[in-house]
Amino acid sequence: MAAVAANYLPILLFLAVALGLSTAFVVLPMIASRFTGADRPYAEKLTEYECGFPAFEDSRSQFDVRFYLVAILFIVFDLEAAFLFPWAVTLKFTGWSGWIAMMVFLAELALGLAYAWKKGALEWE
Amino acid sequence: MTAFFQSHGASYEWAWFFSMLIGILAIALPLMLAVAMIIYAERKIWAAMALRRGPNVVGPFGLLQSFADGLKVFLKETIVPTSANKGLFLLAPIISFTVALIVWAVVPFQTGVVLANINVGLLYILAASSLGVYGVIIAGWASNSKYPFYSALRAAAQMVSYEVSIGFVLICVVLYAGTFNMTGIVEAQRGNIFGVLNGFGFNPLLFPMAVVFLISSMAETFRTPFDLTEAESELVAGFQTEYSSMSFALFWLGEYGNVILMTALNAILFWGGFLPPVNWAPLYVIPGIIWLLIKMMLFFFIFGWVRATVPRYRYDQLMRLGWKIFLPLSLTFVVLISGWLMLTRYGALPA
Amino acid sequence: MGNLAPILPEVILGIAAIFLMLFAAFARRGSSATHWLAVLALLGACVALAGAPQESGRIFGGMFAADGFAAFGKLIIFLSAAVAVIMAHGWFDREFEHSGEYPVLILLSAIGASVMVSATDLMMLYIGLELQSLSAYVLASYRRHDARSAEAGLKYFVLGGLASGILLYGISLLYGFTGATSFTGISAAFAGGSIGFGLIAGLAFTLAGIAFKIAAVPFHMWTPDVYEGAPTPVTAFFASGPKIAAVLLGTRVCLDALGPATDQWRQIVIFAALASIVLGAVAAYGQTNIKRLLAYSSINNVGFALVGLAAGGQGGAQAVLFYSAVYVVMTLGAFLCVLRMRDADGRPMESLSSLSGLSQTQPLLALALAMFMFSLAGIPPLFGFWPKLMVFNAAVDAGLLPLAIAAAVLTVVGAYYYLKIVKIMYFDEPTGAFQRVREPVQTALIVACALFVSPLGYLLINPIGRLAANAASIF
Amino acid sequence: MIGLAHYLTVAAILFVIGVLGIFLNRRNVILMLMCIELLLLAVNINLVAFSAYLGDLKGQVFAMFVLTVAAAEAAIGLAIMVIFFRRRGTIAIDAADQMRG
Amino acid sequence: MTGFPILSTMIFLPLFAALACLFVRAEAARWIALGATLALFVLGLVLWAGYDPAGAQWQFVERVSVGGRYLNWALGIDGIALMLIMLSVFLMPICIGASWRAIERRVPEYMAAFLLMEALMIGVFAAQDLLLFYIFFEGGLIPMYLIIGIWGGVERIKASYKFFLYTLLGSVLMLVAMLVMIATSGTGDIPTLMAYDFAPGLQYWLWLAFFASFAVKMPMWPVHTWLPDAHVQAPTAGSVILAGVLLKMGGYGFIRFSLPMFPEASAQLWPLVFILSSIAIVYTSLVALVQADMKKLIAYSSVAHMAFVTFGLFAFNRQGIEGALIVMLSHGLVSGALFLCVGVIYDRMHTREIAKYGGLANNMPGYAVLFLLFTMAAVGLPGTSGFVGEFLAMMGTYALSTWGAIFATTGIILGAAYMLYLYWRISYGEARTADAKAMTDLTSREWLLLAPIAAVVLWMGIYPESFMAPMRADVGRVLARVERTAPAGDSRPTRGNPALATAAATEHGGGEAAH
Repeated sequence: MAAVAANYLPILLFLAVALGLSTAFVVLPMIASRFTGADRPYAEKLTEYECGFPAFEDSRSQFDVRFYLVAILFIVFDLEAAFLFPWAVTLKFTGWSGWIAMMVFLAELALGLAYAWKKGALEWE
Repeated sequence: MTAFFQSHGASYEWAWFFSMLIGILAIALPLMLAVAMIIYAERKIWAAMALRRGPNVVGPFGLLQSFADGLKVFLKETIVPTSANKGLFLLAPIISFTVALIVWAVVPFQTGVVLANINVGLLYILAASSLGVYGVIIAGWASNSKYPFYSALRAAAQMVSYEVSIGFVLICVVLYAGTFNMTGIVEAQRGNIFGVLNGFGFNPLLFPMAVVFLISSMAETFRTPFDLTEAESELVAGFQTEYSSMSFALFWLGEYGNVILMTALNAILFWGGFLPPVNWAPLYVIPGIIWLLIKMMLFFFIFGWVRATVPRYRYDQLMRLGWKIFLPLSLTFVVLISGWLMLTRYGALPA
Repeated sequence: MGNLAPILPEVILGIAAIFLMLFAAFARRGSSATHWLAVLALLGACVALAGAPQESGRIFGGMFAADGFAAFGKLIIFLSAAVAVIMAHGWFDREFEHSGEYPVLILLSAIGASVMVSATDLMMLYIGLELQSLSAYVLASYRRHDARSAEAGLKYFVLGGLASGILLYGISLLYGFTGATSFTGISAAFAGGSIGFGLIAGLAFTLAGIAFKIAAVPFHMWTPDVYEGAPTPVTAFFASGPKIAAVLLGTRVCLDALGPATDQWRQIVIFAALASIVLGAVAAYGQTNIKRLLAYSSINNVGFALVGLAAGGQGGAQAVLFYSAVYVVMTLGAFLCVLRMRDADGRPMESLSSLSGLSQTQPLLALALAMFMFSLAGIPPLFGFWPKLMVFNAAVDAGLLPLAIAAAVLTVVGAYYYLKIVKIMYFDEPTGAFQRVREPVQTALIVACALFVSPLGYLLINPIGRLAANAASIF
Repeated sequence: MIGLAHYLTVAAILFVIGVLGIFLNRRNVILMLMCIELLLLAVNINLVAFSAYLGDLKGQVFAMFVLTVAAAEAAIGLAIMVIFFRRRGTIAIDAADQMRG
Repeated sequence: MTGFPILSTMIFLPLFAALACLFVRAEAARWIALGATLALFVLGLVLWAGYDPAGAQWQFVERVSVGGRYLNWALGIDGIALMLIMLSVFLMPICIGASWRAIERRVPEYMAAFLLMEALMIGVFAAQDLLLFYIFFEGGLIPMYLIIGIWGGVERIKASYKFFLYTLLGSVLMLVAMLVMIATSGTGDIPTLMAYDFAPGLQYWLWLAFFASFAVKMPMWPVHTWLPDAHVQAPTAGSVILAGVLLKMGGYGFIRFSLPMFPEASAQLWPLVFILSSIAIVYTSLVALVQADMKKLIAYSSVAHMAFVTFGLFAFNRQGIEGALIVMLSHGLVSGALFLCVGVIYDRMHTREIAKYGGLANNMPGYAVLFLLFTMAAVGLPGTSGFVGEFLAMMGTYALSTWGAIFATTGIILGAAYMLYLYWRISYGEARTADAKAMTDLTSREWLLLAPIAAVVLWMGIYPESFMAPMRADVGRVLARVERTAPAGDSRPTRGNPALATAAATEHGGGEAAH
């Protein structure tokens, strides 16, 4: 367990460094602008952008249900990959039965796709 | 390098720590530099294609243009809209950039030259790069403004749509390579075609996948023709609309960092990575990292070329391409490739 | 590849489900055909059940057992699924424009349920349970244009998700502390050592999760809302097939995997049983919606089945099986009658008051419904009495006399609201006639169910009893 | 060093947070979906930790299944939520009050 | 006996008739019901004729296995069951006749319910299997519930619920007890169980469980409250069946189960029975005295009469038990007849309030005569059936408990009071309302209904032996069973010659003097 985890330590370190770097990039200019005098906020400047007139409506109002549909489709299809990955590397051990089993699975997946296609779930318009 | 520090009296832990730190900086800093340079390069490419001259004022041939832009951005005021969720608003660019950086931890530049040689490197890349969508979504949400919000939604939908087919493409690669380890994948390409050509991309079974991957990687990085998220005519500047100063630049950095990563992945997964294109001893004289850089530049040129020439897709076309063409295609190829491998590599037909 | 004969029924259903899904999507107006094809597939699966090897029948490394116990459960599940499909035929045509997916979802849910009763491994258990539940969530919210259906789906989903979370947590603890996921392995671990806190917690969480699925108190709160909101044929299905699957699953888990820990789970089961009986009876008093009332009735009935489970052993299992079989017929019969409740425009009615004076407007329908009600209440000479008796008998045999007495006395409490329905139909003056419909198949089903619960049912004691005994012989 | 007990504790805490989230949150269905995911996450931590501790692969395979099913569940949950939203125009839990008794 | 399954026939015939009724019109249903019940009466006569009082204990035995070791279609009768079956089949055509015109609504269902009722009643008395008995016993609830609920009076719904739930509550305890018995003895065969010796500790609980059921059914104080409601609300024929037959099931249960199967417990618990019976007799008689509703009055009188049955049964001697049995038969006839009498005038005036009637002897002489006869039978006048039973039961009671006898006697006195008071208010004096005055005498149909009962009541009063004969052997068997535990009585009648007795008393200590 420890041996495997050791390989990931550099990544952890990298994450720390990257986080530090990017935080610095965000914070430093804020400090710098205090000194340069560039920091001059006023109410109009701090309103959200709306093509020149005051903003109206809730900006997080209802949005298209198709985005949900895409999310749902993604969850379903991407998760199949979770099964395919281990299968892909162990193909030589599982042999034909493993291959056939996965093909059955993929066939079901494909039929599901065909169904979704026919039902218009893949149409954007 | 650990040994070097140890010889100077550091304990193993500290020696390891310093060497790693150096390694990380050796990736991160050149990366930022590279971003600056490729922005310049890209502008030059576009200019050339449009028969313009491109940046040519700051420094010789305008070489320092990007640095001037960077400095200017750095000194600008950071505007946080009053209606925004302040914490999330500032967090979004951090996430974006951090994610773009950490993915590089497993990218091999040469045999053995990799920060973390983990056994599931490819999965790590897949996982870490998907996190990038959080930066976009959070930016769009936290801005509390219409255009960023719509842009974020589009970005998320687009990203996940293409991730599906990318997943299947990667499975094809893994099937062939038999490993998730990035170095292993590169090594598996050595002499893959009749012992001569290095690269899965030369394999007719995998070439279509290479093309799918190339196109998908453009979509993943919101590059033209898939830059629906920041379609100026519709969404102003997309999810970055409310951003300014370095927060804005961080998205930019992150985005180009991702572009570079994608070029690297294209090279590594399909075109032999740090291997020379032909499995011929003299070519190995040139260090692997050079080969990799050459391939990355080539791909970057393709990226730029496409951006300069291809018009933007409509959103429905984009979705159709992802779901109705790439997904079935990659699924088919998973079947074909695994079947082919079963027949040729892992034994004859079942008794 | 191994021998696939033991899962032949599931394979048949799976292929049928996929085929019908595509058929429903691509055929132009094949709603009726999909229904009948689904019924055909379910009957085919029943036939395949007979062909399946009856010896141990374990495949997938012992994770799946096609034994007599499973076959018994599957027969109930498949038949109730078939009835649920037949019921919906016509109902959705009137109610809802596209019903092609309905039989597909029922088939999938039936597969899940049948995997549940065959599971001899926690992993298989979970897969079956989820396959069944996921289809069920969709079924519950199948009428997309109906706010109550959507709400039912949402509630079912959230609480079902919570339930599977709890179940899984228990499973993970069981796995961690026994090192096994197979029932035999867990049983061996329980038998082997002292039963520590971790195991007890795992056992409790697992049973809680299963209790959720069978809607036993205190994990019943979703039932009334879901039963009321879901489309009526779906409710009928929920109350029959999947519920029985969950009960049998619970039986197998308790008797097989947790057999050596009987003392630990018995208290839990006894509590759940009595609480279900009481709550199912008491909470039903004020109900005005018949589906809601039947929901409480199902809670009440599950309580009685759990009394049999609490008894444990072969006798207990046999009682549970017998109870399940009869309960399903009674419930389906009741729902078939409920489906007949339509106003002049053919729209479904659900309020109890709309049954007023049914005995004068549609005497035979009223008679059938009255029989189902008396039978559910367990009043002899209707057949519903016998399974209750079996359950009490199992409890008595197991030395749980106080439990048997308590359960028996509580039947009286439950009888009250069953009588209420009879009272409304027979004693009250008619308010308005139902629309008469011509649905020969469904009428035949009602008649068949009514004959089953009539005293003629007693002739089936031996056949069903033999099947149940054979099924219970695995414990 | 981090041992089995630590993993179990973390999982238990996550689990409790998830359960409490489902019961206490009255505002938003999405939060409930997330709480359910949290439950499954806690379970997965448990399974993987036990798997590593026991040196037995079954736990990880199980975690894999849990993951997949969780995804399917999330998909269905989202779909149902959308239906609900279209009927009621809100996803507040308190809006789910058509049926009482 | 021949192989002809006469008992099964008697159960299935009314069932088929009931089914047939459901599918025909009102008039046809009436005739079907009448035909079926008469046919059953004939079958009953055949049964009685074929019964050999000196023969085996169980006759006409049939046995088919239905539910493994739990349930058998086992039928067979002894003398006691025979007489009760006779009572049922005798009353049934009369009930149908009584409902001929009184019931206008939903006649087919009504007739079907009655026929179903009859089948179940015969089943109860003929069942030789514990669970089969229970099924028949409980099954009776459904038709009665419907009869009260559909064709009953204003308060019918409450009454029907009360009837159903009270009775059910009592019975489920009995059910569990039955399961324990089966589990202990390994059989549900009643004849076998009647000879089986349960452990005394177990007997105690089993006895109580059975008692719970039978006491409600009987009904005994304080669980009798359903009865007045049910009687008042039920249609006339329903009341007749309820009082005539259903109440007898409790007594039948005591003599079939409690006494022979749990002799030790019976011996232990008889004081409980006696106390409850004493209270019942006095209390319900007093309540009956103040009733303004005729049916309610008769209902309370039923409770009181049933107390005689329990007194007699738990007296542990021949007189007591025989008396109890005769009371059961007699009360079945008499109370049924009384309800019919009430029905006769109810059909004319549509009220049961005593205060509305009066002076019926003037305009309805025939009715007054018959009513008087039945009143006298209820009071227990010698020469009527009531006398024989009550006298024997009291004798038996006295042998066991003086106090019990005292209360029983009080009951007789009070009974006379309320019955005669009732008769006086209804038949004598002047009619209180014009309607009452205008009422016409019995029609020929009503004569046809009441005359047979009157005949049997007199027959039983004058020559009870024809009813006692079939039961005598069975009473003997019950006595043999309880003999070993029979409690010693507190009343010790001495043989003549008081002088000797005094000497004996002084010799054996002054215990008796203390009394």
